[in-house]
Amino acid sequence: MAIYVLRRVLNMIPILIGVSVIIFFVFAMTPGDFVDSNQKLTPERQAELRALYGLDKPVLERYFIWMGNVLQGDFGYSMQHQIPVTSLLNQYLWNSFMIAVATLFLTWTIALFIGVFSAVRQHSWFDALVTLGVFATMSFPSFFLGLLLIKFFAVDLHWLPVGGMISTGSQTTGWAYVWEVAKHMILPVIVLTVLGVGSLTRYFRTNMLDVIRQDFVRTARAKGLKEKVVVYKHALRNALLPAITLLAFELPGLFAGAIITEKIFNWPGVGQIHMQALEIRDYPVLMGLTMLLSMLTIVGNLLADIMYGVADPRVRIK
Amino acid sequence: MTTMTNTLAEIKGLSTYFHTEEGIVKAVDDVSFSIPAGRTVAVVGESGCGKSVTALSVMRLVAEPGRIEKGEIRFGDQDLLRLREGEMRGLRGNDIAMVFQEPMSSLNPVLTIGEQLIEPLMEHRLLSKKEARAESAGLITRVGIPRAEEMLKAYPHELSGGMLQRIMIAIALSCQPKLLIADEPTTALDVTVQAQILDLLNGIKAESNTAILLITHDLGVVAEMADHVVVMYAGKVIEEAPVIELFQNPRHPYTKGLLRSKPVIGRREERLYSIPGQVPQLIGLGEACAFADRCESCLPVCRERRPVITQGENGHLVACWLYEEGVSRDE
Amino acid sequence: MYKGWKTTASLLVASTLLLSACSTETEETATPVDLKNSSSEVTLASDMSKNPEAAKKRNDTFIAGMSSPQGVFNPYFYHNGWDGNVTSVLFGSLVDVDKSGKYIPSLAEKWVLSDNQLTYTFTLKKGLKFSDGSPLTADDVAFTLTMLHDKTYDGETDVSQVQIKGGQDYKEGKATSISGIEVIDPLNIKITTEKVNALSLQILGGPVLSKAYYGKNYSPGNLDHLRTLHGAPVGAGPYKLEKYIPGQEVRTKANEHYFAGKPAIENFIYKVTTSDTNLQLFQTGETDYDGFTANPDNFEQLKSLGFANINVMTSSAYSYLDVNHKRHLKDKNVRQALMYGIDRKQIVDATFRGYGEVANEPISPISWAFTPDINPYDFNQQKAKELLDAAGWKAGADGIREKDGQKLKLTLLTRKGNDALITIAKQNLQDIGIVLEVEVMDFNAMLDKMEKGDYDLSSVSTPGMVDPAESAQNFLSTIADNGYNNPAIDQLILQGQSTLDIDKRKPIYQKLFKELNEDVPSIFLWYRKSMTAHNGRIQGLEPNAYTGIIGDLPKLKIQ
Amino acid sequence: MSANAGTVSEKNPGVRAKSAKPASPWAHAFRRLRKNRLAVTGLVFLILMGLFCTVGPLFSPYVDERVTGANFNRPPSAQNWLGTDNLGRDILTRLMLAGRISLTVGIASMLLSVLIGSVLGAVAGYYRGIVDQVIMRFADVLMTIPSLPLLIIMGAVLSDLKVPSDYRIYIVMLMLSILGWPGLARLVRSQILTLSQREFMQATEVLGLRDRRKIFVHLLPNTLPLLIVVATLSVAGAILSESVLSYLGLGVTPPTPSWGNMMDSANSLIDFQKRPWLWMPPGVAIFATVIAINLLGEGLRDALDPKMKK
Repeated sequence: MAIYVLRRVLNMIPILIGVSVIIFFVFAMTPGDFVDSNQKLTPERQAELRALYGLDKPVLERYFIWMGNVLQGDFGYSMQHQIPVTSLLNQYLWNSFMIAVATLFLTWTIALFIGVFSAVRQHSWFDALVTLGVFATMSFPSFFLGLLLIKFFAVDLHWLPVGGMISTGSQTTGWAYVWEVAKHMILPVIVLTVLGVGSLTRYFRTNMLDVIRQDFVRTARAKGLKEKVVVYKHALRNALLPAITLLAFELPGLFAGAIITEKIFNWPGVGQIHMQALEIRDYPVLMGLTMLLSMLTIVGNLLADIMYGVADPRVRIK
Repeated sequence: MTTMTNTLAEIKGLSTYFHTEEGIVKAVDDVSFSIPAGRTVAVVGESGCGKSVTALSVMRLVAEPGRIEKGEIRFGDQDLLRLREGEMRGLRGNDIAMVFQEPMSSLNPVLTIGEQLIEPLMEHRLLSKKEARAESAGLITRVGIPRAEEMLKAYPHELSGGMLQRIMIAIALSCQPKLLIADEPTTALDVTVQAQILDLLNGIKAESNTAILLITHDLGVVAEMADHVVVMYAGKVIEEAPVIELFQNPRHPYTKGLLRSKPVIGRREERLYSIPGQVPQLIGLGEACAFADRCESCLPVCRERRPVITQGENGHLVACWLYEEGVSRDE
Repeated sequence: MYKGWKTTASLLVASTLLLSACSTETEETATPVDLKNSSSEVTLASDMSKNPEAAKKRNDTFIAGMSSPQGVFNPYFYHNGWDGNVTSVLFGSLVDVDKSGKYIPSLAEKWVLSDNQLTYTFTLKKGLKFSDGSPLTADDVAFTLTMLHDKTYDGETDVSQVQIKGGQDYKEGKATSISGIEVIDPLNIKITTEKVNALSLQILGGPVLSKAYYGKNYSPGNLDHLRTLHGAPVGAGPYKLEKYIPGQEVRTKANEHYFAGKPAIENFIYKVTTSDTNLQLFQTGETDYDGFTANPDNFEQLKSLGFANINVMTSSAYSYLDVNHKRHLKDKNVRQALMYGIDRKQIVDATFRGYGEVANEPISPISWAFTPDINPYDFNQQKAKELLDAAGWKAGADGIREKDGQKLKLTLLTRKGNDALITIAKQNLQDIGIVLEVEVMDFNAMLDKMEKGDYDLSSVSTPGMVDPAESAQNFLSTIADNGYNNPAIDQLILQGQSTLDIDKRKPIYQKLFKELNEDVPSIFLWYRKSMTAHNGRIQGLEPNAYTGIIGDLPKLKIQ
Repeated sequence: MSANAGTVSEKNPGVRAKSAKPASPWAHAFRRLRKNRLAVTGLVFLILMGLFCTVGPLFSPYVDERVTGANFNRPPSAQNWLGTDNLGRDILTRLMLAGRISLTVGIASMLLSVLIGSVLGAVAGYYRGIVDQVIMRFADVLMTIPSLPLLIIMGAVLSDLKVPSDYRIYIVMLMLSILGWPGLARLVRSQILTLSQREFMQATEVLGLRDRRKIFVHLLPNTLPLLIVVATLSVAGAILSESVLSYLGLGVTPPTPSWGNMMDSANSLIDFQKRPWLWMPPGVAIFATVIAINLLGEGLRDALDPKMKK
């Protein structure tokens, strides 16, 4: 087991290098650069700025410069924010993370219960309603959902804030601060949960349906176990196995930010930074963030494989 | 049934139908027989004849779209079909236990043998986890598996089919059931292992006076195990008799066919006999005897009306026009 | 594919973001807005009793909405216009612009221009102080201008346009100071330039950085220390930075050292808002001021609030189709044919529903240089056809015009959200025998394609512009990279830049714009309106296309 | 005594061969599918939707209508059954025209990505070892490449190649499917890993079946429930993401409509509240299509699923 993990971790190094090469070249090939985005500049000044930013060098040379710096722990300076990429990401990453964790928890819990429940009662009204609901959330623009919630809870009822992470000009600290942030989180988390819960519910339902028809579930019933134990201990554990793979996909998602929701709710997350950086071709930020997400993807996949081995005795890694 | 005084369970007029898109499948149609305490009753028939569904009906574990339509299953002084689900659950695994056909898939792959073994002990006998573990080690030894402690920690995929079936039996025995239902317990196993499992079941019956409802298509198994035999065809009981009576004196043409298709050591035949035709579709069975199309001694009446099961001598019951008085045998 | 689906979904999200960021929605029930000669139209609050509690309670704080500050609070280093807004609150300039786009003294008491228009002498007001209490002197101005010449300076201010004497030598390391910058005494500074340029005053009279603060440890070629101070600005503006919360708000406090006296409102906060919900934030009283997409829906909504003062004004920018003069469109007749042949009025009405008007010259009607005396190019397809015929493009068998065996096919580059333009222009041009191929793309990709010259038309807008020279110089053959080259126009542009006297410049620009209107170097499209609203309890605020709210900020009061 | 002898059931080949018609599994599946009312409803709906989009516009008086910007945002009326959009165009007509693109794009890209993902996932999960390593590490790399810049580049390349704008969407969807397989492949792989431990696979081992048969006949059909979920969800995803692509110059360009960009053009709370006819028709079309595909998919699963045969 330890050797397996070690081998996989070592495997990650060439993959990361490969990924960094591909990503760097992808960004380098993207038409337009940072200097282009300012229309006011004269061509001479543009050339001067390209030289200052090193954008005039050949791509290969730029890559090695970048790689060299990364190896020394330097991910470069954000061109538009004028601060190191790491501190920029640090400012925004955790805000997205907070929302993502809350959403992840809610999505999985709700999807699990609804999915299992509608599988256990396949063909019931509840099941049909859930199915319709799932597809409705998929066809309903999330953008409207956010606006509707704001209109209802913030504008009409005044229960929750319209957006942001704290009340403007607020000076709260300690628990009052936590409470304030929590209040601001509610609506975006609801939107993201509604968006995510549909497909996941569908997924759990399918897995559960598959498992519940299997012989060992009948055995469990024949033992006279309570239905709860049959469903949640015997069936669910098996139905959850394939979900491990899904969970691993969530890891990069935790840090990637949700662009539209962050925008509607003025949430200071990393999604918007990412989008801006792409629009304006702020390469150091793009590279830094993308590499972070790549690494998380690879780690997530590794974790999935390991967790899968732990959870399913049949494919346990020897 | 004359010799049976102490009836443990009695099935009366049991009908279990499957409501499918194609129509209603009468998998079990008006089936009645009884199980004496401490004896083995075998239900035989081709696959699809309704014998497994009968067993599941007794457990009340018929899965959708199947439904028990009518009838009565008396167990002791209660009718199982009238119990509330909670009460029924209290009987399952406790007074009535069941062993299934596929040991490989009948155990939960992600739980250890130990976890699966202690569950009924804790549920029905209200043992603590520790007590249950100790008890289950004993059970494992009892079903003839050495190194019980190690076994408790093993996962199902690490064990062979025969071992798993022993574990299944151990689970079934854990609460000393009065009735053990064994649904084709040896079909999926190697020949040598089959014999061991049958021996084990026989031993249990002898030791603890447990009645066994044995579901099988294998007449060899029947001969070895059963005290009493119920033959089912197309959802109905067509013949019922004590085992020796049945083997010596089969009456229904179907039973006769079954016995003819069984090879006998020492007799050489060009090819094994097989009953012509196949099991009829269970949807939209008409008024005719379901076996009429395959029957070598089919009468005109067989295609018009269905025979009723009637009591004969030596505790022998049969549902066939051939044994009805006043039926014209002319073609 | 689960993941695949998710990524495409977030892609979707991205587009909606961008779409609404640059959307040009169109609405019904056009409100009667007088399009002619109305630089700003004000609708006053009708019922202040509807003012939400949240706003009423806030008696010493003014909250304005803005899109996305990025924390670079240095007027010479920011890359984002919103940071620019913040710095103009924090930093004082020698020269400001008034509501008609003319220069007025601010930190400077006055400036004197030599007769040859090359030397500027600025006299500072007495007793100026930075927000940290340190004095502001001519040395600080000199430092600011010197810093802009540093060879590692990578901001967006292009000081080389001014051509300060000795500036290039300093940049190249041939001199340790700039000979053209001469500090006479703490209140007076003289700057000598080598070329007359009407735009110079904007740069020379810009925001002043403190030499003591920003110039510490400065040596030529080393701006490292200065770069660390973007988050902790010191300026001489009406407010000073209290706290910047990334992605959320920029808090400022009244600057007691401000030359015109400490502003009456103690706190001024820029809050991050988006066009999706800024109306809701304003409605609940969480903001006091914001800009909104100008359309009848938003106007009605704001009006119904009762407590909003609404300002609708024509922007100082204009939109146009950039023309590639190296292909089919090098022929003036064809360009004029496009002006006549595309129903621009219909496009503008469909896009803005009353909140935009057709442009026929490259300057906003609110500018002093605007001339109404030009050809309006009213929609006339007959005229367009005649012009095309005259240019030698004759209709072929399939109805598409051809010349020398080439079909008249034009490629239009555009960003998403220009449906009316694309749809109507395409069918108009088809009617006169021109095929319009439309390509929708991401902005930077579009600029890249324009740089390579692989296009015929490209839909763009100018940024907001103060001086007509900013607009005019885009048509200068040495600057325009679309191949436009007209010596007569070049001469007029240079002439307009070479004097600073508005009375002299006005006829020059009017002539220039008339010529440009005739020559059609680009297909002029429209001027759009912008709409802002502020809570009626804020007194004294008259937002303006040139100065926004910043001009009024120091003298605002809360009722 | 030999327990193998004396059986009555299917183990005696003589019984079977005489009577059972050798129906192919596909014919059998089709028969079952036909009997599933919901699945047939789904199929019929999809066919009707296809007809609606292809034939429908022939009956519309608005197909060649000139856009003037007048009569915009009108609610449904006798002239415009579903109202008009922000440029005064008939929404019903646009809905039909849009369906041509959205349906093609949605279903085609779903089929392709499911095909690639499931085959590669199954191969990786079945062979394990080196094959698995190569496929999955390749998938890891693919999954980490950000799609937006890639799409922008693709847009530039297609633009340089002078591919007509309206065809780009198909090429791009193809590329997206080709790039989108890793997620699905991982899911299928993990299912295959579990499945290959189940008893029926051990049976195939004994029978000495060829690998190809084992993978495609025995393993993949068992992942069908999962594939159907993913497939239906991805149809919706593809239809919606088309509108995103047009932002990057990769989707259809206006004035050509698609369901995605029709929904996209209603983008404020006021549109949402006051003008439901702008976004409801495409929303409902997507919703109904996804449901129909799902019903059909579940029907297919039941028809093909070996476990359901009793």
